[in-house]
Amino acid sequence: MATAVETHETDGHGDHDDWHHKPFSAHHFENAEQQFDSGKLGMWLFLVTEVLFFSGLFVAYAVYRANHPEVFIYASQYLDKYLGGMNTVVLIFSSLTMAWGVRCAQLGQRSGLILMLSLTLACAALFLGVKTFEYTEKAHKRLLWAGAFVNATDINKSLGTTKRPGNHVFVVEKIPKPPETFEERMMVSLRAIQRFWGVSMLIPVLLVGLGYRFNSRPTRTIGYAVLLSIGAILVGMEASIQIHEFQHGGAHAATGGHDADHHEADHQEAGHNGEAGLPGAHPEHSVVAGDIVDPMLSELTSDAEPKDLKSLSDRPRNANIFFSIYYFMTGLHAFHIICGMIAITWLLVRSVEGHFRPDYFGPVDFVGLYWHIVDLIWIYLFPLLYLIGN
Amino acid sequence: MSDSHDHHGFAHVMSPAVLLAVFAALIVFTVITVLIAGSSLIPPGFDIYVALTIATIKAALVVLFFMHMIHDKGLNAIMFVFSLVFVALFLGAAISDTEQYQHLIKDFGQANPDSMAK
Amino acid sequence: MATASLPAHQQDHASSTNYLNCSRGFLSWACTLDHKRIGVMYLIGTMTAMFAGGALALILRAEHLTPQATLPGITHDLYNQLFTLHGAIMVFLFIIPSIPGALGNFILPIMLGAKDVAFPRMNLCSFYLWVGGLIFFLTALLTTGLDTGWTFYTPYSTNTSSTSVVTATLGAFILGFSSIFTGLNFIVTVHTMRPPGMTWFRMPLFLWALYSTAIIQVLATPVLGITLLLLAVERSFGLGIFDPKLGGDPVLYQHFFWFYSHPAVYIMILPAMGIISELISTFSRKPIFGYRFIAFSSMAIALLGFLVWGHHMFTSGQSEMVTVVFSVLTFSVSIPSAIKVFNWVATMYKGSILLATPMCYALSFIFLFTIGGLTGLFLGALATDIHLHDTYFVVAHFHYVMMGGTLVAFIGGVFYWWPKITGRMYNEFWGQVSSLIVFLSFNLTFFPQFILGSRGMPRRYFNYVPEYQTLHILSTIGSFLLGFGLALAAGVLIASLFSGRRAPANPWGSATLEWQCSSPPPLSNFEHTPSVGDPYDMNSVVWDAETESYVKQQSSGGHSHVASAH
Amino acid sequence: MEKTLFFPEQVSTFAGTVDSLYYFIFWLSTFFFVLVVGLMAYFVMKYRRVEGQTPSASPSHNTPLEVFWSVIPGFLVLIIFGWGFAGYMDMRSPPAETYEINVTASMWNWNFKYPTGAVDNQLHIPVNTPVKLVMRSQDVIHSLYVPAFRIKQDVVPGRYAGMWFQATQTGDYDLFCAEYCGQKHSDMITKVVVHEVDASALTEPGQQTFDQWMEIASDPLQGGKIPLAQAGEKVVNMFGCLQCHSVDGSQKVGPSFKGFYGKDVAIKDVGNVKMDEQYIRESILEPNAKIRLGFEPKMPSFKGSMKDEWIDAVIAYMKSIQ
Repeated sequence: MATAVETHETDGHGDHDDWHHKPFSAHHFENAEQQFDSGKLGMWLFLVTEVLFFSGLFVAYAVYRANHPEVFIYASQYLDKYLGGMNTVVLIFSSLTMAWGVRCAQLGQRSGLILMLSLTLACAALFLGVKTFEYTEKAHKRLLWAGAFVNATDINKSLGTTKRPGNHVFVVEKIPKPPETFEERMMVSLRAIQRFWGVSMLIPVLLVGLGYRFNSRPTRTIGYAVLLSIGAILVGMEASIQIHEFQHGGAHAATGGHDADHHEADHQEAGHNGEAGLPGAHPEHSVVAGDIVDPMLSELTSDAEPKDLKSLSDRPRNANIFFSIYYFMTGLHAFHIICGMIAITWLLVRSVEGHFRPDYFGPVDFVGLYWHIVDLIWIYLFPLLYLIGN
Repeated sequence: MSDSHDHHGFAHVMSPAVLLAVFAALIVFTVITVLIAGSSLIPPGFDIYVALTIATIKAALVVLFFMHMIHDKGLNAIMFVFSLVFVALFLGAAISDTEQYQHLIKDFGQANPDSMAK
Repeated sequence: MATASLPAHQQDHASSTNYLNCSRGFLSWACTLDHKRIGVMYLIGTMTAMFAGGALALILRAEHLTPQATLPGITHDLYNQLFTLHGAIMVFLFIIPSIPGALGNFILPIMLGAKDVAFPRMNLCSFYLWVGGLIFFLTALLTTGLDTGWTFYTPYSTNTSSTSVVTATLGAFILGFSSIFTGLNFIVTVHTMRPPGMTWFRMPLFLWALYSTAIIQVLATPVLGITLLLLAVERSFGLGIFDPKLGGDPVLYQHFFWFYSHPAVYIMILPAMGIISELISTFSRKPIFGYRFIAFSSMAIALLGFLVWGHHMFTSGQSEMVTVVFSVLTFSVSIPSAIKVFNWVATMYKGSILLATPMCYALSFIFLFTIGGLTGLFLGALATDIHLHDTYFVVAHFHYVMMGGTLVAFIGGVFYWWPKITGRMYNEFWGQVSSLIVFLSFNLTFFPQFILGSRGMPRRYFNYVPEYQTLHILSTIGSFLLGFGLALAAGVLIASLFSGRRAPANPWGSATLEWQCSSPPPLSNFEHTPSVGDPYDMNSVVWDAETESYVKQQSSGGHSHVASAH
Repeated sequence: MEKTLFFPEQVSTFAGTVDSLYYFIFWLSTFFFVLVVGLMAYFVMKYRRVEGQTPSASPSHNTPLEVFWSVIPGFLVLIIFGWGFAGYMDMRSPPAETYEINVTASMWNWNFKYPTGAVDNQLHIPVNTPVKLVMRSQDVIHSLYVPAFRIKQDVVPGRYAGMWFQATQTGDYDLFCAEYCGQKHSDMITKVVVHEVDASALTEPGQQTFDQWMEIASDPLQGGKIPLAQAGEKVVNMFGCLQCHSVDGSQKVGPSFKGFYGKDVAIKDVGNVKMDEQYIRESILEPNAKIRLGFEPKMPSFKGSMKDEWIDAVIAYMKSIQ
């Protein structure tokens, strides 16, 4: 071998020793910058795959909207643009905290990073909480995807098994109505989940205690971090419940105002959760109890102001395609939020442990990029789904 | 090599002022887009274009500042923009095709109203 | 990192340790982060999948000996499941992962002069996703089978089929992510891990091909993911996007599906073309002719491949205007492919051609791929495609491209890099015999299918009209010979593990970097930093009788990396 | 035109265009194939490696040459495209006056309905007359393919599909389903029968003109001139019932017609039901209303296409093959 080569090798070893004594440095990279650049390029490429992954849904949306604009104008009025707008603000705020968190990580501000990540996590939980109430309300009104109006037994079968009988039999039959107290049950389960989360706080508390008892710093820090994550999620959840109750409690005052009209039926129900269980006690159910053929029709029979409700003859063919697209797009987006929450929790644990330093903050940056792309998708979903028609 | 030992030598740090300004702009655009949706300011049929334009401005702000693209390596930006080109291709072909054969589906639906779900 | 933490310089004195014997035990393989071991696991996995898919193909061919049911027990249903699984296994489990996953993983970092791919954990994850996809497919196979064809066309797949569509769909979904991870890793590795001196235009053409492939994998595969997810949800809950009875559009499904699956054809063929560029150059002892044209044609194919998916839908009810546009775009892809073929042939001009086994496979490739490519012209032209679409002509065409092209190149590549991977030389004579049998029997199998197709024999037929029988019999005879030829090739390779002589570092005289490390390579790939030079400068390697190997010549200016690094 | 090595006989006006384009591409491809493989073989022989002899230098690239062989194929494929485009537009542009036939594809049967109300599971068309098919599918995607006509069109459920052609010679030709459609895809084969229009041109006994065939097909009962059971057998054949039902007691996709009438059988979710006139009529019009145990609900409805008196004939036929 030529001497030039060996000289170079010696140089290389110098770097290596320096480089490989640092924590979190991977052996096959030459230095921190190469590791960071590789990670960043990898993350951007992953975002590219995310964009193309979602593109399928945007194409489906565009194709159906271009060909059936009336479906979108008709069906989107069942979405609450103020709830959607609020969720948009929540996500944008979480983007800000995430971007700020990256800044903190770059500057080595440990407590700032922890605060920012906790805020981001809380916003994510708040977003999902609001989404849960939106879904609940729609499920209650049976504003569902197209196939949900196929023979109900067919749906049940398909839920339980991958097999389906021959051809669809498109006889719209009696769909078993969700229990009258559906929403109440939802609230009960949400509270139960909250309690569960609350109780699960004992585990990190225990970890912290053990950490002090046995003077184990990692145990202590992990405990604190998990405690923080659970706390942040709890705060977000509680906020969404408060928003829901505020919206439904306070709407009676706002008569004839903004979009309260198509919520009318729901307000009443929320206001009288106790009696709503009785068939006949509610105008919506008095007519259609048991055998709703067309869920969107149910609104017609309520005492909501008819001027904003379309009659059956106005209802475009295949209007439920809109809800198919709505559930799939927002559902997949929500799944990405959940993945992001897991990643942020992981970051919280590591930042409490103090892993991130000005020369090693890649993971915060990469999760941040992911979180922003999730925000970005919502920025498009919001006007496309909630703000249609004039 | 030597750069990497400087503080944050391989990535730009966003200043709080920029972050807050971008956040404020995003909120303002969100409020605008909600307020003008459904208003009579926009001629019918144009609402989607207005909404998408605002969304694109918001998206650009997020990508450029929150995602640091404005200070990032050109390669990363190229990769990302490249993906949008392919989305456009996919979208364009699918829409232009389905629009052209749509009459066959509509005619069929009118002639055979029972064949499809309501 | 545990298995790979030994710094390179500590191994200088231990050249007998290599990536194969540096650690032992099942876990040292199952948890390895070493790209070479992952490549070997991929090699074993994809080869197994190939023989499984091939066995199904032989049953299908035997069934066609007579126009009606031939084999006892093979019914309409079973036949439909067999051809579906043959297609699905060959596409998703073999052809797409084979060259990038097995040879790409093993060769790419070494050829580039890197220690590993950029994300070794993701690389291992990619392999396990492949295994996961395999398990889903096996589940589908062992439960109710799958009878939709590998394309899962709606509404048959969503409403009517009573087979394990969702299981298989999820399997393909998972395999999609396996493919994305490999592609993502390769792009980042090529961009950020090139050592000093390895400029873009010093990259061997196999790397250009893998890089182009990776672009398709990253851009197209997510669309397959969302399509299959939509399909699974459509089937399970009745989403209505693709189901005409709920207001959906089955033609839209075909757009979604082919937006991925046409570029996927180039995921299959581009790496194969990369292998051929290496083989032709090495065994002609000539720099590749028109390096830049070949490199750019790989990129061109990768990008143009996205513009032509509609040519799978000329008869599907796609609108006339879009059909015409896709037809004209389709022809654009033929140009870069033609450039490659011409350049390969020109490389051989005035060369010093050695008909070693890999070269025999490479020449077969040129022969078969030329037929495969040229028959694409019949299918790109609208008037003829209307007649030929969904007939055996199409079957013959894509087997010429994918099997005559990709599979033959893959085997050629395995023979070529076998000494590097295993450290053993195979038996040259029997290797050549296998290539001859594969070449002849391949043509016997698939050439008659062109005639069957243009005479009107539709594909995916269990029973057929008796006038087609003679050609079917020829094809079936060919297929069994082909199976024998491939088994012989596998036998030659496996036998070398037990009786092959020890391989030198550079048995072929190639100038690319992977031949500068020992065979098999050490754990960290290079005991000495390789000297990066022109990858096709054959004059820089000379035969060294003492080591019975080619060695890098000292005075040929090969150390230019030092100059270019500063 | 007789059958050739590559093609079935040419029976439509499109066939000539398709075949000549095919042969153009074929000879062009052959030229390039021989060029590439010939040069390859020549180089292999001429430049075989001789040990110890280094190859003489040769250019590593030649840009004009490479541009040349990139551009020439470009022009050639444009010619191919233009030719194919012209042929395709012919196939997609039916003349103003066509004879229109409605086609319904279902698993695994073709059903052709003529303007006179006649129905058949074979496609009968007049020679030298432009014919337009308006096609629909009842279940999955099928594809109507007549190799002798060189035409093919997918039939997608939920929409109309159209195609036209003009047959140039009489005879029986294969009609295939070319898009995979499930279990018996390969049995979804029927015939196109091209009839003479002019009675004086009939050459062989037993041949019918299109009108003669139509007269019989429009009225399988032949005005009551033949026994009802015999008419029923005709109806059963017309509608392709035997694709899924046997008349010899063997089980196909659906129950056999033999030994069927008047028996009690178990019905899914209902119990035992007697197989009487009422049941048969219902099964033809609303096939999924009562599904026999052990069978899948796969039968398409014949409401609107099978006339009432034809159903009576089918029932009479079933009674006759007890």
